[in-house]
Amino acid sequence: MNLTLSEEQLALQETLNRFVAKDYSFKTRHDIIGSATGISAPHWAQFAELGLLALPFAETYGGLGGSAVDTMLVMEAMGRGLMVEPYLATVVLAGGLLRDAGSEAQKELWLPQIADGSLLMGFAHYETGGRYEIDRVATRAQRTGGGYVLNGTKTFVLHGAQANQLIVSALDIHDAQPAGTLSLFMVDPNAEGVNIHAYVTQDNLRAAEISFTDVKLDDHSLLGEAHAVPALPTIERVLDAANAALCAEAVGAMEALNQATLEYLKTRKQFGVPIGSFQALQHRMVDMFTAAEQARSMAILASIRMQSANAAERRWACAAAKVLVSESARLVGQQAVQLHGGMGVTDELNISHYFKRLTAICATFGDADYHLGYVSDSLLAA
Amino acid sequence: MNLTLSEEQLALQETLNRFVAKDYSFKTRHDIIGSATGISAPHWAQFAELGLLALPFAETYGGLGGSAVDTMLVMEAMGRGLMVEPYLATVVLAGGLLRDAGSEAQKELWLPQIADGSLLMGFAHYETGGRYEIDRVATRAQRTGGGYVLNGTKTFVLHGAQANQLIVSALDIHDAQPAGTLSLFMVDPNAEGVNIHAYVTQDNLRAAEISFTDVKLDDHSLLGEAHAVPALPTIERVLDAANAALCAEAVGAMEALNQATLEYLKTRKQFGVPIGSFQALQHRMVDMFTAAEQARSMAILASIRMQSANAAERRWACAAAKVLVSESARLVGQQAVQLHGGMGVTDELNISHYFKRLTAICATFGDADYHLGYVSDSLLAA
Amino acid sequence: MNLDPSESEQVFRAEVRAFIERELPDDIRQTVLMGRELAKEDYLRWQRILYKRGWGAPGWPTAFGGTGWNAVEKHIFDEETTTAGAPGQIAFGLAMVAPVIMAYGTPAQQQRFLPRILSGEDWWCQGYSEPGSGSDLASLKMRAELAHDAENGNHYILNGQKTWNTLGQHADWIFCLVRTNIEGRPQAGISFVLVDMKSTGITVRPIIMLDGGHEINDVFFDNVKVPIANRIGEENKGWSYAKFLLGHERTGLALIGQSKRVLKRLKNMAALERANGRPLIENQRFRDRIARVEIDLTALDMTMMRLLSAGEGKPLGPEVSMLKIRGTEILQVLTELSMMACGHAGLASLPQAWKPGWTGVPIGYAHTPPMAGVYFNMRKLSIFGGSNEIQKNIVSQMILGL
Amino acid sequence: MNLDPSESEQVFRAEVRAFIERELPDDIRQTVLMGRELAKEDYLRWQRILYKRGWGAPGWPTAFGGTGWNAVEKHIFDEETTTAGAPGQIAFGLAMVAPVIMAYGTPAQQQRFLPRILSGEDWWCQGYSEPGSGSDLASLKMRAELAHDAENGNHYILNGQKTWNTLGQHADWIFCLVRTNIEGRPQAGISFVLVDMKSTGITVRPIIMLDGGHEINDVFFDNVKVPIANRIGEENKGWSYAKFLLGHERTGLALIGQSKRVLKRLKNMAALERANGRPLIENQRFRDRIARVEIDLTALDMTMMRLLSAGEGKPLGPEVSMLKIRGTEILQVLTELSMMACGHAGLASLPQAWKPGWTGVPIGYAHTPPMAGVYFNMRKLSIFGGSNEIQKNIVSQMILGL
Repeated sequence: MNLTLSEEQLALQETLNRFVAKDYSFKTRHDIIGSATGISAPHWAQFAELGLLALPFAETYGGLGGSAVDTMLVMEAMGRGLMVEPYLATVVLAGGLLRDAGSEAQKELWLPQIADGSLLMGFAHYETGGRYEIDRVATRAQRTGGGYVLNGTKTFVLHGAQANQLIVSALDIHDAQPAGTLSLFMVDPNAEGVNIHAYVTQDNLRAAEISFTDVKLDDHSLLGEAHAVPALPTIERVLDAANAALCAEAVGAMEALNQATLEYLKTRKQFGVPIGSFQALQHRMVDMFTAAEQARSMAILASIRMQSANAAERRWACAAAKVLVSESARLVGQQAVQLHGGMGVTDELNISHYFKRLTAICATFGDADYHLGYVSDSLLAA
Repeated sequence: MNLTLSEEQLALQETLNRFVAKDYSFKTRHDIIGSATGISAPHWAQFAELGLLALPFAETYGGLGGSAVDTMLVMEAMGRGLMVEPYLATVVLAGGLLRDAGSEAQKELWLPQIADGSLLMGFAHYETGGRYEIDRVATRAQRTGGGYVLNGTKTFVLHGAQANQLIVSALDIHDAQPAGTLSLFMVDPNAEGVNIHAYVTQDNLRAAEISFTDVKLDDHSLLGEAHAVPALPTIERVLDAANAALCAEAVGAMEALNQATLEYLKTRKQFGVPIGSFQALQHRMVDMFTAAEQARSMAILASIRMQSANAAERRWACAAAKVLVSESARLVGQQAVQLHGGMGVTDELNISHYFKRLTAICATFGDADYHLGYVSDSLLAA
Repeated sequence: MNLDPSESEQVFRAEVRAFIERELPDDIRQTVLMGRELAKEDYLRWQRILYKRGWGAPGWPTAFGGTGWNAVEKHIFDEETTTAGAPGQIAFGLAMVAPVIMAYGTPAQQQRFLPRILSGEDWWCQGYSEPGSGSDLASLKMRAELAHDAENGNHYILNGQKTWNTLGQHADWIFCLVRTNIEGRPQAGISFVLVDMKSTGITVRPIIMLDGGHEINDVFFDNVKVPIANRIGEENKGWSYAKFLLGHERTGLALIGQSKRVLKRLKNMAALERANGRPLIENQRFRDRIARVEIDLTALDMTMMRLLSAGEGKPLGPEVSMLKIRGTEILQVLTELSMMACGHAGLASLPQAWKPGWTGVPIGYAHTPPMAGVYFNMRKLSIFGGSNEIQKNIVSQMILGL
Repeated sequence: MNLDPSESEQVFRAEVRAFIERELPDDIRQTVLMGRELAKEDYLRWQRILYKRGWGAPGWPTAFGGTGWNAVEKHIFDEETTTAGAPGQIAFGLAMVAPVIMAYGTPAQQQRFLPRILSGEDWWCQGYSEPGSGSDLASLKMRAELAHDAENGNHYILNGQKTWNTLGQHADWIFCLVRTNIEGRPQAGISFVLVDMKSTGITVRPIIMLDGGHEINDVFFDNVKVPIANRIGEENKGWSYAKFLLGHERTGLALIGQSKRVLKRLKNMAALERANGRPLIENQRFRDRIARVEIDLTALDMTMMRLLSAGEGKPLGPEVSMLKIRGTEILQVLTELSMMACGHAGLASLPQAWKPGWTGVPIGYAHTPPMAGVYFNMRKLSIFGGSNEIQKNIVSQMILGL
C-alpha cells in the first residue's frame, strides 16, 4: 500500500497549482465563460504545453503513459480553478474511448491530435426517454454499401458544439442483425444532417443536443476493428473514468470552498467577534472538512480502481465514490453558501460558482441515487 | 378546524398527568417491571376506576363512547409515565377488534369486562417468515363438526402471557374453501394445545411467542357473524389504531425526555458554565424540540384520521405519522442520551428507559421503512 | 379535535377560491406555476385586482382599509392564493413598513403613505442591512445628520450604504434604519426614516444573484436630504420600531402554500420524466424522497394549524422561528428534488426560458428550464429574513430558555 | 498510488492471520462474533496467548518487551485480530498507564509494573472522571493528603469518588488523578498515582448500563493509603502526564476492524431474515441502508490508510478526532441496522442468551438476541473517551484553527 504521490506526481500537482493560481483567476474565468465558445484556446494550448492533454495516452501516440491517478490530479485542479475547458469531454471521454477501443489506425490518427491540443472532441451518448442508464441507445447506424447512415438524437453532449470530432454511440444495423449491435462511430460534426443545438449549462460549461438525420458515415467510422471488442463494456469503463474524474474535480472544488469558508469564518465579524467563534458554525465547518476528507479518500479509491482488471471492482469503487462525493459535495456546497450568508447567493463571489459546479457534478453521468443502485444491487450478487 | 382539546379532554389530560406524577414514579415502575407478570393489578384497577379502559367503547357495552383523540391522550400519558400496563394490547388492539368486528353477543360478553378491568386480552397475529406485513397468516382453523381445530404459531404477541383471552388471526378452512378465509377467533389461552413462551422485551414490556397445536374451538369462537365483514380491513384498521396510539405514546415519551434534557442542560456545569450555554448543544436541543413538535402534529393527525370513513386517508395518515414519529423518536432518544453524557447510558436514570421504549416503538407494528413504503406507493395510485 | 372546516371557514375558503378562479389572470398564473420570472407590472396588476375587491391588505385592520381577517383567515387566503399560482404580495410596504406607520406614525404620515401602499401606487423597499451589519443589525453605520436650509427646512442628510435590498429597482420609497447618534449603546442611536427613492444622491446598484436574476441591490446614499417629517416616531428610538417590524415580518415564513404548489408540480414532473423508459415516479428511490418530504410538509402544515387553533386568531409567538426553519428547509428540499427530477436536462441554462411568453424549445420538458435556477435561488431562504442559525438562537432563548 | 500491500506488509498480514487461525480459541471467537459477553478469563487467555508469541504489547517499544511495530503494522494487527473475532486487549494497562510509566516512571516503577501488564498478571483500570468532572476533567476534586506513619512511611491518604470506571471489578490496580493542591489553577494541583485495588478503603459499586450489563463502576476511596513511591513523576505535575496519556489513548478509535466485523455479520443476517417471505436483503430500502454505510466505512478505511501512508509509520495527529467521530457514527449505524434487521424478534430481551455457552431457543435467529442490547450499549461510543462534541472542538481548534 502506498497512498502518497510520486515525485513526478508532486511536480505535476505543483505545476497545476501554479497554473490555477497564476493563469486562471476568477476574472479570467469570467471572461472565458462570457465568450462565444465558452472555452479558452490559449489556455488549452497551455494545457497541451504542460503535457496535460497527452497524459493518459501511450508514448506511441504522442502520449505520456500516465495513470488514472495523474488524471485525478488534473481534474482536482480543474475543480480548484473552476476551469471550464473540455478536458473531460476530449481527454477522458473521447480520448479514453479511442485509447480503449480504437483501431491502431484510429489511435495513430487521432490521439496525437488530442495530445498536442489541436483536436477537441465530444462523446454523444445519452438519449431522451432515459435518465442515467448507460445502455439505452436507440440511435441507428444502418449499414449501406460503402458505410452507414446515422439517425437519432443525443442529449447532454458535453462541449458538443466545440468539438472537431464526435464519437457517437449507435446500433450497428444490417440485414443479418436487424436489432443492431451497440457500437461507437467517429462523426464529423460538420457533416450534412448533423444538427447541433448548443447551450450554456447551469455551471457555465457548454453542452449540446445533437440530432443526426441521414448522416452518411464511411466504413472507417466504426470505432475499433469490426466489433472485435463489444462496445458496452468500453462505454461503462469510460463512464467510470468520467465519474472518477468528476469525483476528483469535486474534491478540488470542495477544498477551495472549505478554504474560502474557513477564511470567511475567521475574518467576518458580527456582534464584535469573528463568526467562527460560534460553536454551531465551528462544528458545521468540522462536518464540511470531514466530508471533504472522506470524499478525497473515495476519489483516490476510484482512481486506483480504474486501473483494476476486475470490472466489478472498478465499477463498485466508481459508483461508491460518486455516491459519497455527491453527498459531500451537497453538504459542502450548500453550507459554504449558508455560512457566507447573503454574499453566498450572489454571482459576484466565486462561492456560488463552486456551489453550482458541485451541484452539476452531482447530476452528471448518474446522481447519487443512480450509483447507490449499483452498490446496493451488488449486495445481491454477493 | 379545531385542534384544541374539549373541556372533557382537558380534564382527562389533567387526571392522567396527576396519575402519572402521583402514582407512577420511576421507582414504582421499577418494582412493576421486576415483578413476575410485569404489570400492576392495582394500577390497572385505577385505570378502570378512571374510566380509561371504558373510553373507546359504546355506552351499551359499559363504555364511555370516547374518540381516538381520547385514546391519544391516554397513550401520551403512557409514554410520559413509561407505563407498562397492557392498554395497547387489551383496549386498543383486542378491544378495537371486538368493537369493530365482534357480534352483538361477543361485544355484550367481553367489552364490559375490558371496561371494568377484569379482562386482559392479547392479539396474536404476526408470524415468522414475514416482517411487518399485515396479511401473512398461515395459521389454520380447520372447520370440524362443531367448531374448529387451530394450528399455527404466532410471534410478538404483546402481553400474550398476561391475557385472559386471545384474539387469533387464522385461515378459516373448510372443504368448500380449501385455501381458507382470513378470520379472527377468540381463544382461551388456557385451552389444551396452547403453548406460551413468554419473555420480557428490551423496553421491559412483556410479550410472547404462542403456538397452537390442535386447539379445539367452538362455533362461537369466530369473531363476528360468519364473515359478514372481511377480517383483513378490520385488522388493518386496528393496526392503524395501534400505530396511532404508539405515535401518541412516543410523543409523551419525547416530551418527557426533552424536558429532562433541557433541565440537564441548564443545571449540569462543565468548565464553570451550564453546558446549555454551548451553542452546538443549544441548536441540538432546538432540533429535538422541533422534532417533538412535528411528531405531536402527526400523532394528532393520525388520531383524527382514525375517525375517517375513508380507509385510504386513514391508512395514509397513520403510516405517515409512524414515519415521522419514528424519525423524531430516533433523534430525540439518541440525542437525549448523548447530551446526558455517561449518565445517559446507565440503567439508573429514566433517560435510557425512555430511549429504549422509543426505540421499541419504532420497531413495533412496522418500522419507518415499512410505513414509508405505504406512503410512497400511494404516490403511484394518485 | 377535528380538521373539518367550520361553516364560516368553509364559506370563506370558497369565496377566496371563486375570486381567484375569476380574477387571477391566466398569464400570471402560468408564469408562477412554471417557476418563471414575474415582471413588476404582474405584481401591480394583481395588487390592483385585490385592492378593487377590498382585499388589498389582508393583514391590516379595517380602520386603515384592511380586511381585518384573523390569523386563520389570513392563512386560508395565503394558502389559496399561493397554491393557485397568484404572485406573492410585496411585503415591504404592506407587511413591514405599514404596521410601523400604523403603530408609530403621525396621522399625517398615515394618511400620506398607507392608502398608496394599499392601492399599489407606491412600491416600498427595505433599507436595514449594511455590508458589515447582517445578523448583527444594531451595528449599522449609515449616518443621518440634522441640517437646515431654506429649501428643505429641517432635514437629515444621509450618507452610507444599504445592501440586500430586495427589488429596490422597482421601488418608489425605502424605509431605512440610520444612525443619528454614535455615542452609547449602538441600539440607542438609531432612527427610522422614510426616503423617497427619487431623491437626489440615491444610486441603486444591482447585485446579480447566483441564478443570474436581479432581485437584490446595493443602495448608496450620497448626501441624500430627507425631510424631518419623514422620520417615524422619536429620534434615536428607531431600534424599537425596527424590532416591532421584525415581529411583523414573520407571517407566511413557513411557506406552506409555496411548498404545496411546488410539491404538486414535482408530482406532475415525476409522472412525465422518464427513468429507463418508465415514469420516474416508478423509481422507488426517487418516489421515497417525494413521500418523505410530503410527510414533513404535512407535519408542518398540521403544526401551523395547531398553533393557529391554539392562538384563537392571534398572531403567533416565537414558535414562528421553528416554522421558518422547517418551512425553508422543506421548500429547499422540494426545489432540490425538482431539479434532480430533470436529470441531465436540468443542467441546461436557458435564462430566456424563464421569461413569461417564451416560446422556444426547452431542453427536457416544458417544466425543466427554471428548475435548477429556482433551486439555486432558494438557498437564500435559510439566509435572508434572519438566517436559520439566528432562528435557532431565538427558539433556544425565547422558547427553551437556554 | 496503489492499494497493493508491500511485500513486507503481505508477509506480516499472512503471519498474523495464520497465528490467529492457529491460536485464537474457537469458543472465544464465537462469543465475539455473535456479540455475546466475554468473561474476564477470556480476555486473560487471549492476552497470555499473545504474550507467549511475543505480541503481548503491539504498541510498546521492544526495550520494554513490546513488538516495536510501526503504525501500519499495528493497524494490520488490529484489523486482523478484530475482524477474526479476537477480544480487544484491555487498553487501561497496555495503552494508557504503561506509556506514562515508560515516559515518566522511575526504573523501579517500570520494573515493577510493566512486565505484569505485558503478561496479563495485572489488570488495570482508570480513575480519571468524577461525578462533577467529565469533559472538564481538570475540575476533579478527589483529595490526596500527605501523611506519615510507621507502618506506611510517607504516603498519601485518598478520599473521594471516581466514576465511569470501566471493568474495575476485574482490576488489580487503578491509576488515579488526585488533587494534591487546592490553590491556584486547577490543572496545577493534580498528581498521578497508582493504587492497589486491594487497599483498605476502596469500594467498587457497579453502575448497570442501559443494556443491563455491568461494565462500569463508581469507585469510592475512604482514607485509602497509597505509598508515595506509587506517585508518577512530580507532585502537582499530574496534569501533564494525564494529557500525555490521553494522546496515547486514541489508537484504534476509528473502530474500523469492529465495523467490518459487524458489517459482515449484518450482511449474513440480511440474507437469513425474511421480509414478506423473501430474504430481507431483497428489500431495496434496507439494502440501500447497508450499501450506504458500507460506502461510509470504505471511505473511513481509505482515510485511515491515507493518513498512515502519509505519516510513514508515525503516530497520527489531531486527525484522529475526525476518525473517532466518523468511526463511532458508523459503528453506531451498523449496530442500529443490525437491530432493525431483526424486526419484532429483536424486541425480545434474553440476557441469558448473551452468555457464552447458552443453548436455549432464541426468539428469531441465533444472531438475534444480543442485537438490540449491542445497539443500546454502543451509544456510549460517542460519549466515552472524549465525546464527539469534544472531538469536534479539537478538530475545530487544532486543525481548522477556529
